[in-house]
Amino acid sequence: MKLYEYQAKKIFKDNSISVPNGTVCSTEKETGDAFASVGKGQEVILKSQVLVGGRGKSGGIRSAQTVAEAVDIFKELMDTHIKGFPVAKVLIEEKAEIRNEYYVGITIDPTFYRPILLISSRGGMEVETIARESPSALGQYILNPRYGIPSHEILRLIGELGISKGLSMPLTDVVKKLYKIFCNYDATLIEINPLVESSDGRLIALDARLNIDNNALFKHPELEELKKDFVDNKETYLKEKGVDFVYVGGNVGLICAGAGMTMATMDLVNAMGGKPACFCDVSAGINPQSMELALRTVSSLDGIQSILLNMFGGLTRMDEVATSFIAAWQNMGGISLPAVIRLEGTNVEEGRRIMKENGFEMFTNLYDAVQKAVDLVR
Amino acid sequence: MKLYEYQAKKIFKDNSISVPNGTVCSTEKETGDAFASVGKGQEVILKSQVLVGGRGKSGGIRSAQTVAEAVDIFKELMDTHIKGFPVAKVLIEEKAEIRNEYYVGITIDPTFYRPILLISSRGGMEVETIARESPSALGQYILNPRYGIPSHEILRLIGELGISKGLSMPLTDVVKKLYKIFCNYDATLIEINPLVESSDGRLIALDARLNIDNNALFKHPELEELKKDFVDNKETYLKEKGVDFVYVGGNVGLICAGAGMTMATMDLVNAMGGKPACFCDVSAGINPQSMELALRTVSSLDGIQSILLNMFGGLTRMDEVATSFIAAWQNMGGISLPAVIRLEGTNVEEGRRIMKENGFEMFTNLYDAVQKAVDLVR
Amino acid sequence: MSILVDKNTRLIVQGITGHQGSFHARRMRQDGTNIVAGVVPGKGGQDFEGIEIFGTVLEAKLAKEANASIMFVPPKFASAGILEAIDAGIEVIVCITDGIPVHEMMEIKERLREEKSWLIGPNNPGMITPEEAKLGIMAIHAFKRGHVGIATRSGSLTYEIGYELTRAGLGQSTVVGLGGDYVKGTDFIDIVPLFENDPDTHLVVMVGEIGGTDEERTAEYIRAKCSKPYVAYLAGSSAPPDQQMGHAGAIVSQGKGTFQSKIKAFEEAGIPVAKYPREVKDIALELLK
Amino acid sequence: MSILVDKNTRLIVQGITGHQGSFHARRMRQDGTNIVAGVVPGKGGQDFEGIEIFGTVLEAKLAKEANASIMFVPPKFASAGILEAIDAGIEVIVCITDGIPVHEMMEIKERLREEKSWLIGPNNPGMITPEEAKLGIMAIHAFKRGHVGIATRSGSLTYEIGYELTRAGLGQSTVVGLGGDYVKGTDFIDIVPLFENDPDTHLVVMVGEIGGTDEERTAEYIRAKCSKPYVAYLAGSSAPPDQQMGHAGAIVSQGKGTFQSKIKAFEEAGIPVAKYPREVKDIALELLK
Repeated sequence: MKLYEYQAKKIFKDNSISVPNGTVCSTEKETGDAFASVGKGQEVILKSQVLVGGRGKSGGIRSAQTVAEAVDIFKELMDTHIKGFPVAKVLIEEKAEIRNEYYVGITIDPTFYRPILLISSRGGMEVETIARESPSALGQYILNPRYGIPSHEILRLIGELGISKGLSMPLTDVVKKLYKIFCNYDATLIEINPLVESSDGRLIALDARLNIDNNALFKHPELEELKKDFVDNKETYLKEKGVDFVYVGGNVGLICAGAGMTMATMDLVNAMGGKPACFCDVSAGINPQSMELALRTVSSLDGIQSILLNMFGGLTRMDEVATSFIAAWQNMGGISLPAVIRLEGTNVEEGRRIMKENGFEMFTNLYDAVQKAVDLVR
Repeated sequence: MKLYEYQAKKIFKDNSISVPNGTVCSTEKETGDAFASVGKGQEVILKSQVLVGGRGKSGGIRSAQTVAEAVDIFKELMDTHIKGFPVAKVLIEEKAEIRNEYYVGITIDPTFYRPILLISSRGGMEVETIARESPSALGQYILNPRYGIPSHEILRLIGELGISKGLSMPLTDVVKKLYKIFCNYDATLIEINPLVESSDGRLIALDARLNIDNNALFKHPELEELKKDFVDNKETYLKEKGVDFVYVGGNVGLICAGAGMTMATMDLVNAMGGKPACFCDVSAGINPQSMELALRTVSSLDGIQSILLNMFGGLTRMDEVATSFIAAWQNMGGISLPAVIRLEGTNVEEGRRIMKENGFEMFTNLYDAVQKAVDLVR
Repeated sequence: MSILVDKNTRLIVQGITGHQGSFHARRMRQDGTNIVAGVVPGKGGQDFEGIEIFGTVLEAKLAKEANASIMFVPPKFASAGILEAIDAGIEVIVCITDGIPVHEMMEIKERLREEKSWLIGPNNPGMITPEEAKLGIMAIHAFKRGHVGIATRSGSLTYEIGYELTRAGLGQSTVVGLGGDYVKGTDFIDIVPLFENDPDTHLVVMVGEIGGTDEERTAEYIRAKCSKPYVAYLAGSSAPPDQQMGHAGAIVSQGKGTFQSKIKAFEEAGIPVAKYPREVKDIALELLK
Repeated sequence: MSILVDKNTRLIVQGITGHQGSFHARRMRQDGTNIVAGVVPGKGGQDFEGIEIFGTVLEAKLAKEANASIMFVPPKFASAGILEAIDAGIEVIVCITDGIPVHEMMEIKERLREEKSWLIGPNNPGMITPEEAKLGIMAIHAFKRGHVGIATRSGSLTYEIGYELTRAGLGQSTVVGLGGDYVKGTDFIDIVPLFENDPDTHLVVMVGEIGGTDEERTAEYIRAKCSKPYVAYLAGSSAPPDQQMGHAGAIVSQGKGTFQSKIKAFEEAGIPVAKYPREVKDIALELLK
């Protein structure tokens, strides 16, 4: 679960990490009030609250000099999608005087499976870009979770990166607090980018990213509260109903079971000349409801010309898949798109019988099925 | 702090380790009652509660068939010293039917400074004896305190020692409970010897030893309660007043500062033909009170013919030592034994001045002083 | 021969009375696996269709000389179940559970560094040595006895590729589903040395995924230390970067773990990479000629 | 040269405003030690006789480029103080405090295994490189600059033996009081390699004690790896077995750590053992001839 910037900043603030003065706004009225209270009549920054990176370059961060301008920009931002993601709210913040920008983040190292601390003397750009373009400006420390992050290791990184000695204490302090949040909130990623040194020498989290492990949400009922502020998001809604869905934008609508199989099918559709419309994995639980939800979602995508149901069952039983598919199909009164079905694995013969009884041809060979689905879009 | 058997057994019982039915008795009346309630009129075992090992061989464990016999033995045991240690109380227990005897203990390994588990298939004798006489009957596991004792390591020891498989579960269970007590009570040693397999197949702690780290007693106010049952013990009393004292039994009474120096002085007295009367280290805090306590204690020992005060000061300042010694000496109205004084180190000249002013000759050379003290007892 | 499990495997099923546990215990037994005990806290002394139930793994292990365990336990209790099996000294632990918190898995990973137990999974279909033992939820008709070792990060592709190999006459020594989570008990880099040392394995198939650095490290290991033929397949050529596709392990981050970096690593190690699942068997047939 | 501390040592005094801390801070400064800061929680910004006080070790280290710390802190807070100094990356930490719980010392020992800090003590008189730096409570008139390294488990004998050597013209490179506790930050076996590698140390004196296995292990290490002359002295020939004499470290247990076993180990390693403190200097003079 990714938190919005303003939600992450609330948690940062609760843990004594400085953030700019700001107010999150959902209405024009709130925006007007915020201009007065946050900006004290001076310039303010308006930031789209959206769950995707790189919003600055996409025009999601703007500044306003007057109330009228602030309200206009608010309306504009709320109406925009950023990289396809809807804007939930707009965070209005005071304009910070920036002397220097840094990057600090903690995530899980993919090689040692221990927390890894990343610090950079160049904030404000994506850490991937820093790593690629100026690796010497990025310091890393993989830590023993038993002992947390020793201060002297943080100091070593600060020294190696040539960051001003005057920042050693406050930066060490911020890192220790971030690690505490990382552990307490079961985070997979916590990041401040940029962490700015203000003109009066304080360190302020100008942005805030906090991703929580979905598997650990049951330990954090306090985060459930935050969900009510999430804007309607098709992916999140579907995920909660057992359908793992990502829109990609092609003409062959996929419904598969298993992440690997879904990706392999997408690759195969591509390779055989089609364009997959989506990643859609229903393996979390196959029943008439989830199948109908998947069918409705996929069949309503723009530009879709065929539907491909592809599963190889182990835990998933093919007779249940067939029954669910038929029930969903019938409940929807049929769909006007051609559906190609490929089932293999546990109880496949029973699945074939059910499909046949209901008038569906069924493949067992994956390649024949993908070929058929791609042929249908030509 | 060593606990009495009955105190350790209370803690064992609270932690679900089986111990024999028993009652601790301080009076003849209690002994009579215990014979009835514990033994139900049958044979009972009477065990001297004393803070020294090997009490069985010294006659400290007896059995009684009748109330009269039990009361007689009680009186006899209470009047005896075991290896010079006074008997605090008598524990009366039911007689256990013993099928097999084992040893289980946990202490701190002197090489790796981690807890070490010891299990032996031969209980009932001192673990040192087992280690010497049948090392193959003693299994050891040095554990990583981060993870405690994995069950499979306990099982490995049980297997290697050839202990009956039927005991694997209950023995593993006892070990885990002992380790829990070891940690929770800041123990330096926890031991069951023997741990007996009763005729009905249960494991019972027939004896119990639990030594608590004196430095950690401040964390265990509940153990303060137990101290009130300690019989008057000169060593313990003196230790609390800052005088670390052990009676050894010779003719030269030592008062020194520092454990190493005290032992070296004892060795030197021995080597030069005297016999040290005691280990007496006042370095915990030198003042007129502790000095007087040490002087009174040492000068009243049987067979004492001279007193040797020997200190080399770092933290201990020699002017303070001199002042304290003189104050104590004068407060006692002088002592009829010759005192040899050797001081060296911090503020020694001021110390010499004080001693001289009060009519005491003072050595700075250790060997001359020891020679003098030994000459005085010839 | 085979790796980790075979006909000497004596299996405990943790959570045998649950919905998934009971279904798959029956299936595993039908498929020839020697299930010696079930474990369900508080149900010690009961019986599941002739399989004795114990309250703890330790009791089950002692009573039945079990050496392996498979877990069908809800995510909230799964890491405790794994730690219990490690504590009891179970040699091979398979955890099917999807949804274990990643911070708990990091803790388990720390513990595994100091213990001899193998943890396969979590969030995987299990593993099978065909015709000897199945510790998992896969349909056995996809597999048969033979000399190809398979390790995969994707449950669904395990079947797809295994079945293709089987139909081409290439049976398997052991098939291991490593699981789809970001932090797993066992990675390719851990399992490859076992296959390399197993005389019954003549060729090894690795089915990877985007995300993580396991494929890159393993390719380097194989280049340096291994002599058997290896074949790889990797789904995700069409995945947009920085987009989560089902598995937490498939997050592409910090410029590592991309489709391209993994393909490059395999190629540099001289490991052929199949373009489609079907090509795996074509390459394998060619290499084993 | 010397080991661990010298004129480049920049010392923090933890607990500088306490009774012992203030007394010994003054003494150490008089004795030429470069004390750069004091640390007292809650007293940051204050001053102790011209020495700036900070609230934390980290602040003091950063502000004053400190590389060593000495602790005069009550037993209840001493292990937290040690961990704070380790966290700050202090290279040499001396803990004078007597009375730290042994379970806390076991935890610190685990931490030290993963860190580069040296902990000397606890329950020791500290250490001195004569005429360069004193991190301790010893009277300096017992010592002078020279080429004998001394490591001891007994504070009181450190003076006795150091003074005898000094008077015999044998000054010291560094004198290290290891401390009397059962679990210490540094043992003979840790310190001997430093002396062995220090060109300024020509001979090493070890003052041992009964209890523990350090002398036995160190004797074996010296036999196998060292070439300088070593001299040992061991108090306790007259101690009754299984009797605690002051130090927890002097408990004789499990047939290990007796006077006899240590003497035997030294002799087998060809290390001469002095019978009395005074003999140490006689043997040293002979060996350095």
